[in-house]
Amino acid sequence: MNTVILEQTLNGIQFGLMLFLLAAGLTLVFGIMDLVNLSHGSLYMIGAYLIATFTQALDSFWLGMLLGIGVTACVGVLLEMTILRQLYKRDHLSQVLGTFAIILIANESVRILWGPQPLTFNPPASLAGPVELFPGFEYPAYRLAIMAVGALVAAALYVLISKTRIGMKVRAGAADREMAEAMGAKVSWMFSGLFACGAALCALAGGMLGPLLAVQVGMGESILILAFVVVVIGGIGSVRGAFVGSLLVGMIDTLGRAVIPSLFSGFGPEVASSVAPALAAILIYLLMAAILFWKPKGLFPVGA
Amino acid sequence: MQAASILAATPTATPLRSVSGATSHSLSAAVTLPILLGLLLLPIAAHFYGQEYFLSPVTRVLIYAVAASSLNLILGFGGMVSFGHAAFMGVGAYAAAALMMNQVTSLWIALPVAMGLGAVVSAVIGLISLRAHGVYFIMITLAFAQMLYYVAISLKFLGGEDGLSLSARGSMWPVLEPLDDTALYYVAVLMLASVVVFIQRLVNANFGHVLEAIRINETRVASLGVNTFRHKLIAFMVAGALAGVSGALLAHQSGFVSPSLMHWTQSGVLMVMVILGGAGHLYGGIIGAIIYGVLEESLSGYTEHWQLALGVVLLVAVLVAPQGISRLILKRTPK
Amino acid sequence: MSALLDVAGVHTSYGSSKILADVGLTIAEGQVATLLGRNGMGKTTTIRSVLGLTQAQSGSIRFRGHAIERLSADKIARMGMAVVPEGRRIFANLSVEENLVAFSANRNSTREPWTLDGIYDLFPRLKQRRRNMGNQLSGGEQQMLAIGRALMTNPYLLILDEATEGLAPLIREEIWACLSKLRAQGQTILVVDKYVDRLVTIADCHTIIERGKVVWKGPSQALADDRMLWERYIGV
Amino acid sequence: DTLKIGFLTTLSGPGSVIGNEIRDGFNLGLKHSGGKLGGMDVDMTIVDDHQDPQAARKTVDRLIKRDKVDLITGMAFSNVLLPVLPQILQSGTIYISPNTGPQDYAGEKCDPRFFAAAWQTEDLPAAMGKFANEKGYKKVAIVAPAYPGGRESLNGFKSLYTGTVTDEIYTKLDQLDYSAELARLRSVKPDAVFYFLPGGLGVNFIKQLNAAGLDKQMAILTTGFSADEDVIKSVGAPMTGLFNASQWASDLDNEANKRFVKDFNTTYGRMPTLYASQAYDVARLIDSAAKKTGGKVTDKEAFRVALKSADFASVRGQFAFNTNQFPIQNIYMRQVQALPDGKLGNRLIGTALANHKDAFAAECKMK
Amino acid sequence: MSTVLRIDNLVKRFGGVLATDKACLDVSEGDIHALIGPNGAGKTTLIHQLSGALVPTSGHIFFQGENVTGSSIDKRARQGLVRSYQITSIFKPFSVHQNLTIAIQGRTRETLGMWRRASYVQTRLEEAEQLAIRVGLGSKLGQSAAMLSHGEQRQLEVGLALAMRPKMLLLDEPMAGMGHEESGQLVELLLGLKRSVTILLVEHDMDAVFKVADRISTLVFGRVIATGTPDEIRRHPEVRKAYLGDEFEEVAA
Ligand SMILES: Nc1ncnc2c1ncn2[C@@H]1O[C@H](COP(=O)(O)OP(=O)(O)OP(=O)(O)O)[C@@H](O)[C@H]1O
Ligand SMILES: Nc1ncnc2c1ncn2[C@@H]1O[C@H](COP(=O)(O)OP(=O)(O)OP(=O)(O)O)[C@@H](O)[C@H]1O
Ligand SMILES: CC(C)C[C@H](N)C(=O)O
Ligand SMILES: [Mg+2]
Ligand SMILES: [Mg+2]
Repeated sequence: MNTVILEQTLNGIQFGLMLFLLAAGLTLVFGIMDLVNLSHGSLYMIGAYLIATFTQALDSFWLGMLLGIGVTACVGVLLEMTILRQLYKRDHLSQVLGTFAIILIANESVRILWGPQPLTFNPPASLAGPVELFPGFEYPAYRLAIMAVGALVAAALYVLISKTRIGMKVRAGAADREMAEAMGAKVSWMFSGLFACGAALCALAGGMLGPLLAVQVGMGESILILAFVVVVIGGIGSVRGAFVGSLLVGMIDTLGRAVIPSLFSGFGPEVASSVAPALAAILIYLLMAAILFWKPKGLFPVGA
Repeated sequence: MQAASILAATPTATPLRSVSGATSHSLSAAVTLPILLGLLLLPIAAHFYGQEYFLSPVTRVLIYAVAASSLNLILGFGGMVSFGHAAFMGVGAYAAAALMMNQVTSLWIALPVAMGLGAVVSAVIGLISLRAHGVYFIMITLAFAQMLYYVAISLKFLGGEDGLSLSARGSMWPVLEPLDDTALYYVAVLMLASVVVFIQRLVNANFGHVLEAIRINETRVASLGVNTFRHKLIAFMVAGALAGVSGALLAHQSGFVSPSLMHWTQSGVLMVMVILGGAGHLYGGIIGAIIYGVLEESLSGYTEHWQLALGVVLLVAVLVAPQGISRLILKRTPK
Repeated sequence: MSALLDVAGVHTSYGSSKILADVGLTIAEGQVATLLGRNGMGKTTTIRSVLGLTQAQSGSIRFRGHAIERLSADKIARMGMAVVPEGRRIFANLSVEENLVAFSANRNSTREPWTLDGIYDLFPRLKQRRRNMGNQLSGGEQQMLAIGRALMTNPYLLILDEATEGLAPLIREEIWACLSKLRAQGQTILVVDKYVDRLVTIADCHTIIERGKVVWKGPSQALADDRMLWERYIGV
Repeated sequence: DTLKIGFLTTLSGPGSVIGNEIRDGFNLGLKHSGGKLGGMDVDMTIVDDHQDPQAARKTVDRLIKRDKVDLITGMAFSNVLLPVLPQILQSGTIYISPNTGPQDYAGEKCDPRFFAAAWQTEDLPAAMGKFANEKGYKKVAIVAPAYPGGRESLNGFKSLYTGTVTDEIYTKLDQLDYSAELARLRSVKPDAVFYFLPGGLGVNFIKQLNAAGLDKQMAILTTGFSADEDVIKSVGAPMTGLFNASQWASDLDNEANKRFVKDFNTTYGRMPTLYASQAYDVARLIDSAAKKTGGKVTDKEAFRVALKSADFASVRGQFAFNTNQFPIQNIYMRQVQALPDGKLGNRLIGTALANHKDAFAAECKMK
Repeated sequence: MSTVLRIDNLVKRFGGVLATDKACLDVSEGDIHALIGPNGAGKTTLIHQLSGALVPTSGHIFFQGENVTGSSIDKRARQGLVRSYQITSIFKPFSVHQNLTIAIQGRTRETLGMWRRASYVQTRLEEAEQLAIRVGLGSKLGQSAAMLSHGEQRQLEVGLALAMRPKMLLLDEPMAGMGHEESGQLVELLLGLKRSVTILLVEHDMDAVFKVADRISTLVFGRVIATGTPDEIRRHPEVRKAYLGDEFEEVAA
């Protein structure tokens, strides 16, 4: 029984860390450029498609990953320079409309380029099987790799944003763009760079999750909402908050799916089959509502 | 008053605008009447050309126009960006379906019930979420809408995830048999017209002015002695009630309700309609719903990849008409 | 002494409303200059034009011998101009110390640049609050921070737009003393403030604007002697 | 004369593999009928239903009212079919299901205008239940998505399985990560796991099950839906040895099937799946019925009777409609093996249920 | 003279910072009571608590004898306790006229009507115009507030508070950013309100404070260290040390 809890905890952490990769970019772009970027999920999708394609073409997962991340970052910068830049000074509503439009365009373009059917690709053979963590307990090696990558990125990002002068300038640009420029910050470059980072993180998440889930049109939207939930729980603009929020959401989601059905098993599988998954899904939103009720600006509120 | 001396010198470079009490949103007859007339005559033209099919999508657009207008009331005028408006539509739709299941077929019952339920549910959600602001409000409303969505999924007796088919269309006195497409169309037209008139009166009245002031600076309104929470809650309930009605009508129009009516993407589409049309413009919701609906219906007829075209159109719209299409067409300068 | 800043014939408007008409202003290196006038006359607009925050329609602005009227604000700032803006505009999501450090630089290549310690000596209050976020400061503390933030870039030209607004008399006096000290060190400064009686003792030269036009220019002595000017243009 | 067909199927998302097979199979059937059906030109509108009932209802409304189609076919999933079927049947349009065969319409709600040409949803899972008995699995855990097709499939398995069902797990229909469910399986320790997860869902499930090392701890049971060529292609070697029930197999020995498999391979460059075979049969069925009525489908009743006689050479060999217009057919057992050409594929190993009739026909009042 | 506002042992803590530290203060009816103190002494924090924007950690606030410590901003405003903001808080997209009519609507509680046109209420429009003239914005009636200069916005800020016809006004640095002339006008305005409105004035402009104040309290580190007449305060050694400075006499003279 203990190993179930351990396994589910690991699953929760793994899901949470992947969510973090998406939420980190989202929270930075949101908190710092004050851009509500619904198309963040599209970059995740594009990254996944590119990495799947490169992996198949080059027959190497890691090469494909590297190339895919690079290209996605470029796509991100291109998007930022051509369209999103126009939206920074607009209100959140225009941003919602504009980036919603980008979702539609990205989805259809991918559908045209790659077809409507999902792509599948496999993790590197070395990570395909299970590893024995301790006698009698096996866990998928690939999921462990995902955790390692997520944790590493989290640490690097934290240092970059909160400990370096670049990080400070970026945050200053977020608080008051004009003032930051008057202090000598080249805000537009900083923002492009930041956006490239966000896009790269998206691609990384897409590439890591691709072999596990599926690379398909619309994959961005379903996870986007969760990423937004994470961002808000953590406090908009806070990388630390995104980290904690991701783990919370990942954990609640996984444990909810694991525990709730057994609570309902007494009512028979019919009831359990309809009520339990729904209730498990509600948990996350309940969590968010509760957190916002007690801490209206999220767990780690940033600035004004 | 001894202190009444006006500043000796003030730059008068800025042109003076006409002095009115507060912002005015007028219902211009030159725009409304032709549209209303056109809408009333449309079924006749459709029958004449044998294109009755089009009444269905047009009815749908009108119903969405009601929902979008109700969202525009709180989002555009009140600054409450609700990302869960589809939930109220869903509540109305389920109310209509549940009544139908119990052989209550009259829309005279279904619509008020949906309206009441919409108001009650929005009151509950509003009581909790209206304390939050900005993005946090957006997310809390989303959270509640998602909860309702999953509740709908888990309610076996309402069809659960699989949804519920309505056995037939409702009737509406004086029409005693199930409404056909044309009759339902007229119900929708009537509904939209009354909602527009109601909203127009509301936003030009005292309540509307206070609502707009709350959007701009809520604390300041509170320090002027106004209980801002109560005003926001009232607006939120009004919008929820109207959305409920539109949901009930949609249920009868499509004959099927399912949780996907309440999915967050539906709320997103309603928001997109409002922003596209022009948040805070009297016609914003309607014009947005029409443009979105017409684009969707017409483009999907031409190409499988209609979403690409739709995306491009929306993007261009946001770039050239930052205040929404209605302000572009109707040339009303924003405040 | 050469002119550090030379503004000539500047016209600026916000949208369709013309605010500045033919504004001219020259500050020599090492001078302390002021810009005076009633509320709404265009002082801030002049400063914004110089800083590149609002584009001037026409006219020339030269800084350290370069034409800067078409340059972006960040470029101009890096050339060595720093502002204490009206309304303070502290970065709310940075701590006091981060506000000071984020943009610190030695833009005028002085041998004794301002450092964190220097600023803390000047405003001990800030040292007590160094870990607070920008938005957790009182109005006056924010004002001190804004001045410190500008000094930390070691600019050629320091611009103060109502930098004593909201400061307690004691602190205000310290600011005046600080300005005198800076002047003694050869710092070039442009000040907008309403305490004209203090400014005449600190500054070298003054420019008065009225409805976007320069109506008077002259040295401190001339201004001090002509109380009529005060009444007419500054409302004292 | 032209025959207007509304072809609505799932072409995007995790279920799109199925819709794709159905479309390709149907098109091949159409080609084999000479590009015409019953001698009539075919005007076919293919629309993606996105596996979304709301969207499907709008499309059907358009197909019926604007395009005035003669018949509709194509849908892969019961959760799409069930909400739109009343709309179709009320308008008097015929619907021929190339895939799902929900219980409601096999029994009480059976309708003269509704034909299930593939199977009743319980059929194949029931065969696996019987197989589990034969293998002697005492404890089985069963998994399916929470939707009509999923629930019926598990009912089907339970209907013939006599051991203990240790755990009945329902997942979300759009779920792709099964880590939580796998952890549950690991703790329950059944002898075998039976799963019904159509399309991409099944691919992910078995991949993740293997990655977690569970394949060494329990036997795996599934139907042809999750062990056909599409799945084998994406999962590969770990599928080897898997038993699965299907009403069709690529190596079924009959003329129609040989031609179908060969031409499908040359046309699309891949082996067909059972979905493709079903849709192929639908095209051939329509062709045969329309021929019978002399190239006229305007007489709906005559056309219906002709359809019901099912006078065509099914790739499944024997095929007939029961009174409820659901199939009477053999259900076979297949196993994934290395084929003579070295590739992995399904091989026919026996008959699980001969001349099988679904369990609900008795409730149908049609004669 | 009766006490309108009584502050009793008020404490406000922000994490480790004691912004208000057992502050006690009585304000008498009709007085202009000035509150001075060094930057960061806790003046704004005190005003926030008086107006209801911040909840005190402990202590009580009595307005006209009633304990209002826990009541909301709007409730206090309706009772006549009205504030202006240190950081300008106006309705920027609205015109000056619209700003003032909204304020009047708040006072007259005409906020729930959903049918009758608000702009048909002639008396309200006229009152707003009078108010604009009173605060020196008569010529800017139709201009949107966003386009006013800093100083003009401060004038409007005061106008909004006056529109409430308050019994007691809390003014947080109303003169900050105003030029001499505008400050002068505001001083006149405040003197004109004397006796009819009680005023608690936070201000660093000592010329103005000494001109208008009946009583002055000095706040240092969240505590009231001295209360007295302007003359008493001017000579108070601790106040001079903490706030006014030695040079002040010559400046004020
Ligand atoms: N963003 C703007 N749009 C339009 N007009 C503006 C804007 N900002 C300022 N103005 C107008 O420009 C004029 C000059 O403003 P400016 O801020 O330069 O004055 P100032 O001399 O700095 O006054 P103050 O002493 O009040 O700060 C004012 O009349 C003001 O109304
Ligand atoms: N949200 C907060 N969190 C932490 N400390 C705060 C917060 N708000 C204010 N403070 C601190 O409380 C003290 C009192 O601040 P307050 O704004 O009341 O001062 P003040 O007397 O109005 O000063 P000034 O004259 O400069 O406006 C200051 O030291 C400030 O740093
Ligand atoms: C096999 C699946 C694709 C279809 C499933 N039997 C259903 O009813 O939805
Ligand atoms: Mg200014
Ligand atoms: Mg203060």
